[in-house]
Amino acid sequence: MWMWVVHRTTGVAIFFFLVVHVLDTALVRVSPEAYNDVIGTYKTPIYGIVEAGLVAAIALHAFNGIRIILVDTWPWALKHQRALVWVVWGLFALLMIGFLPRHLSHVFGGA
Amino acid sequence: MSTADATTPVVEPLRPIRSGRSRNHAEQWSWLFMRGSGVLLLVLIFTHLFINLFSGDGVNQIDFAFVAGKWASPVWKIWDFVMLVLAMIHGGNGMRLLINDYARETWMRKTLKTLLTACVATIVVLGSLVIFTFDPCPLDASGDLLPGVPTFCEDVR
Amino acid sequence: MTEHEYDVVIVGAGGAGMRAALESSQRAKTAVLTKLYPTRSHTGAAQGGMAAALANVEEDNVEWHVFDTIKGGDYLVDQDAAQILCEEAVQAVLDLEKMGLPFNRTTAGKIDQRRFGGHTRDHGKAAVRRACYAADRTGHMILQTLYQQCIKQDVEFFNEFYVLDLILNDDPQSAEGKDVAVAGVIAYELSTGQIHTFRAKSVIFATGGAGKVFKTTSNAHTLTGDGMALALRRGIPLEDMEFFQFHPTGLAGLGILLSEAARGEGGILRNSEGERFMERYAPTIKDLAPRDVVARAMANEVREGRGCGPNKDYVLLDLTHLEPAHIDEKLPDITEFARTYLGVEPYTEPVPVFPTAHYAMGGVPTTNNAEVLRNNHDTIKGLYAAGEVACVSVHGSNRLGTNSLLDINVFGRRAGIAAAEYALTTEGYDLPADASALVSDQVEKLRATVGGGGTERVADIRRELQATMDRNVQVFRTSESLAEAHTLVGELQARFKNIAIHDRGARFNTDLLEAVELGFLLDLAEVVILGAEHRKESRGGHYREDFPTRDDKNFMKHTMAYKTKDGIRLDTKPVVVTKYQPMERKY
Amino acid sequence: MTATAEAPTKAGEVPSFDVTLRIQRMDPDGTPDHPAGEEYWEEFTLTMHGTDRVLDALHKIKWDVDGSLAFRRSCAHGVCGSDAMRINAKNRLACKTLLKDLNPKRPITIEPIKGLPVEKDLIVDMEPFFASYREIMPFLMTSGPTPERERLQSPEERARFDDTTKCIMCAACTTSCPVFWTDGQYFGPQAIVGAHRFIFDSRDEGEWDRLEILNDKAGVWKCRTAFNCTEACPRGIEVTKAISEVKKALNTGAV
Ligand SMILES: Cc1cc2nc3c(=O)[nH]c(=O)nc-3n(C[C@H](O)[C@H](O)[C@H](O)COP(=O)(O)OP(=O)(O)OC[C@H]3O[C@@H](n4cnc5c(N)ncnc54)[C@H](O)[C@@H]3O)c2cc1C
Ligand code: HEM
Ligand code: SF4
Ligand code: F3S
Ligand code: FES
Repeated sequence: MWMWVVHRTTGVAIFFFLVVHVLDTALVRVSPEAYNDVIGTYKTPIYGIVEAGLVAAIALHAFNGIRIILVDTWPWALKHQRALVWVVWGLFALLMIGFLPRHLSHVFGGA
Repeated sequence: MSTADATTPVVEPLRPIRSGRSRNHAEQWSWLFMRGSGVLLLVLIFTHLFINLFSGDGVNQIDFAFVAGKWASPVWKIWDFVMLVLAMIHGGNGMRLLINDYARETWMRKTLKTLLTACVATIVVLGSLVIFTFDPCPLDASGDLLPGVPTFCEDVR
Repeated sequence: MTEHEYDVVIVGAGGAGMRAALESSQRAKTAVLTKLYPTRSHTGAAQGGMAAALANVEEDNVEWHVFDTIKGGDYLVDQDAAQILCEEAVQAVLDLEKMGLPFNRTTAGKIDQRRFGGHTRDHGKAAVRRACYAADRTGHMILQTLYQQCIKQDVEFFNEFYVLDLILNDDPQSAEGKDVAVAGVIAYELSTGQIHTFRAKSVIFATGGAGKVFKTTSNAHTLTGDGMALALRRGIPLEDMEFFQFHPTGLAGLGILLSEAARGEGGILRNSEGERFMERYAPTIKDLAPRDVVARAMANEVREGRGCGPNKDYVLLDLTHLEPAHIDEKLPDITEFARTYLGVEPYTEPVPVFPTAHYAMGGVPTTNNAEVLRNNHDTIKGLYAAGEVACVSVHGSNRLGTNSLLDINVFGRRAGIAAAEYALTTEGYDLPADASALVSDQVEKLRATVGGGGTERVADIRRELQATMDRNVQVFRTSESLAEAHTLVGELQARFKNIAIHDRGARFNTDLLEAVELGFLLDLAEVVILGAEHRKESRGGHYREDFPTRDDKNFMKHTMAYKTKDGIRLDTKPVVVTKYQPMERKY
Repeated sequence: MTATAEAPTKAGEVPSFDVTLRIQRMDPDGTPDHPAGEEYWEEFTLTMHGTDRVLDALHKIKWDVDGSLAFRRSCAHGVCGSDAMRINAKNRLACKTLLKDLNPKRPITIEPIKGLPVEKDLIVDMEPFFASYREIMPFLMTSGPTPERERLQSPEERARFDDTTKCIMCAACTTSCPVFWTDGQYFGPQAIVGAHRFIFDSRDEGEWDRLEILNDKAGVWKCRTAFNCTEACPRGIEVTKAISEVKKALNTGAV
């Protein structure tokens, strides 16, 4: 049940982010400056953290999405779905451990 | 009484389907699509994120020139286009499921779904336009390159 | 008050009620009134199986089944009825299979069968595989299957309607030969507190058993003998109520049943010395002797100090020599009961068991077509009874395991057909203007006790009643114990007049209904005790320590109990003997 | 509330302890303190024994403290499906839940099952639940002449749907499903279990009628594999697995 809540919330979060993301990317059609201005704000620490959150959301949603697909199609996965929940969190943790330091160093170090 | 020996009358078979609800398999397609697009999106988005945020200089490298550089190649144009369309339909369909679940009154449902469709359509159209009409070397009114364009524009000129 | 009119009204939606409904609703306008949602009926608790001489796995025939039924009932069985039961058994099982019941199967794909207590080949030579089963939830599957068929046929149910009165056109104790007929029933709707009258040309009682007169019982909280008590109060006799079956293997202290199938599949009873004591009591079929024999043996072991546990008050059911896989396949539910409720793992530990009140052999007397008798000869026109509430009598003084699921199907079907066919031939009788007076009066009086002067609590009286019955009227009975019970029940009946309930509300007033049900239990307990006091012999489920042998000369007859203005009057009814003269009962 | 183990118990005597039940109540007729229809919590502290179940505690309240407490029950050993309720935020049968397994040191919360209209205290309106069951045509459908003897079925064919025949219609699954909570439209897991029992019965020929019904908007595709149903089922039925087998049958066109 909790994975369902997580999946739902992350799905909605990503959706709204995507809308905004397409809109801002659309600015490349307006002018490079406008785009760079907006993108510039992505590089501030606050946005850096939001961005990290986004990656986290996508990662969770994606891994759990895969878990759902497996559970729906593969009897073994259905039987071991509880274990798979931990695998999802494990993969997620691994990914974040790989990604976060690097990303945050970009965000806080580089800018 | 010999009534107990009477044979049991045959029961008329029922109408094959009692439920008066619609059934055009839409939900099945939606379900299958969510899974299919999910798998594709996994590949598309992770690569996208890897290239944009992880490889090279991470988030700091992103600027107009970076985008222009990527979209110089048709591979990335197609890539981003597919990703855009799939993600919007996947996400849009996901949002539709949510609306079905939570909006109980019909008018609410209708309104939200209209809004959602409009939103998804706009984003898909806008996004596709941007990708396919993208000009990596836009000029200002005077005919000069705008600031911030990638360096290769100089060569092109 | 709401008024309804039907051709047939069936009271009860257990196996008997729904089997009747399937027949009746095809022929006449039928309503099923039930105090529980149909799928909650206690038929669903039945585990072991349903007997029928299908001969799917070994040689068997109807005659052997008839003999076993009669002998099992210690010759108090009406033999013509037993003949019908066993002859129609095969079709009854096949009918259920065709309705979709998922019986366990043999490798050849046929309905599988297993051994059960008292069912033998060739008149007692050895145990025979006669019980058709679906794991250890045969009753559950019967109830589900019948309910599903009722859905298919759009049977009209009135769920959570408590029938609280039966209306006849005349006094059933009036002179023989006179026409007495049914007019309808009065019901109380739980969800609203409203009273409904149902005018009906035929009424079928299928309200199940009365196990709650005892404390330790395998029966549901809702098995309060409503149908029997209602009939009794309206002047209809009850037959053979002193015969109550105590099932040997109830979970010790709880009474939850572990099916005889556990022994059918090879389980063994042991005392504190680890001895397989049934070898002493029934050398031929040992643990698969009929229930009265095994229950008495167990109680005797405990009395003689060979009980187990800290209080030496139970014996052990040993399944540890069986393969866990076999247990899982054949007895999954009951082993889970042992785990859940006693924390015992049946694969490795024996399970504590002790006899538990299980089945009322007696009930409302009926003919073989389920018509209710108002004396030894006359039926009440339009009134039928089937299932545990009825006494046909196919079980005599002791019912064989798996014969009750059979009974509800065979006689449920007969009742449904007979009731509908009768309804089509008559106009019925109008309900009197004040038909519901008794019920509304009863309900209003009880409501008025809320916050009133009453000092007695329903639960206290019920607890005392059940404790008395367990102490004095259980497996062993004596004139002293029965006399004690008699006095106590009399006192409880007096105290019952002074009860107070808590809930004045109209909707879902279960407090009020528990009080009504206690009234039923008290009435029935009195009949049970009186019958037992009067029957100075031991036969089947009724064992008098002061009269330990069967006395065919004086007591080879049914007891008939009538409620009159001056209390209960006992009478007798001859037993129908066709082929089998009483013999000594040895296993 | 703290549990106080009572003075040394005699051998063989079941230890007793104090336990607090926190029950969500609602009286449709109203009480002096609570207007009709108001939902409120009431606490009861009782002395209970190690072998007692939640149902025993409810009975103790009803019989000795407050007779107006309303709940359904019948068999008292987990086979009739009357007494599914939300105990410590999980759907269970009161008669199958031992108090000692619930950590009696903390108050035990008891609420009616969610997603069906509450009628009084722990009693809910079961009609919508049974209506869904009726809608999936839960009865054997066959064609052709009826055989004289039984229809044959191998033990393997029988085993295919054994799990879903165990259902006692307690509604613990359906009322634990988050999709059912959001949307009364969903048939709910029990109806799918009920359909599964026939779809995979080798004797049945109505499987496509039922599958069509479940292919509907309110059908199996609403299931988001939340697994609450499987966790709630007191009969240990693998509900999500049954649902997934139905989905597979729809997707592959093979039963
Ligand atoms: C634990 C257990 C295991 C058993 N195992 C076996 C077995 O293996 N084999 C076998 O043959 N037999 C077995 N039996 C016996 C058998 O199951 C029962 O005798 C039989 O199921 C009774 O069925 P019924 O239809 O008469 O009553 P029930 O199934 O008890 O139904 C009674 C119905 O009457 C309704 N009702 C009652 N009072 C009222 C009222 N006042 N107003 C309206 N409705 C009312 C109830 O709602 C219910 O629907 C077992 C019994 C128990 C308790
Ligand atoms: C990265 C790869 C992705 C995968 C593997 C994936 C997978 C899935 C799957 C399998 C479902 C169906 C869940 C179900 O039926 O129970 C789903 C639902 C959903 N997805 Fe994705 N998805 C991905 C990306 C996205 C993106 C980019 C968005 C946003 C635009 C999104 C938004 C949603 C939403 C809103 C839902 C509905 C959730 C619900 O109904 O509970 N997903 N996803
Ligand atoms: S599937 Fe399980 S939880 Fe659901 S109704 Fe059936 S028995 Fe209850
Ligand atoms: S809880 Fe609900 S979402 Fe599916 S797995 Fe069970 S039906
Ligand atoms: S009372 Fe029957 S399931 Fe709990």
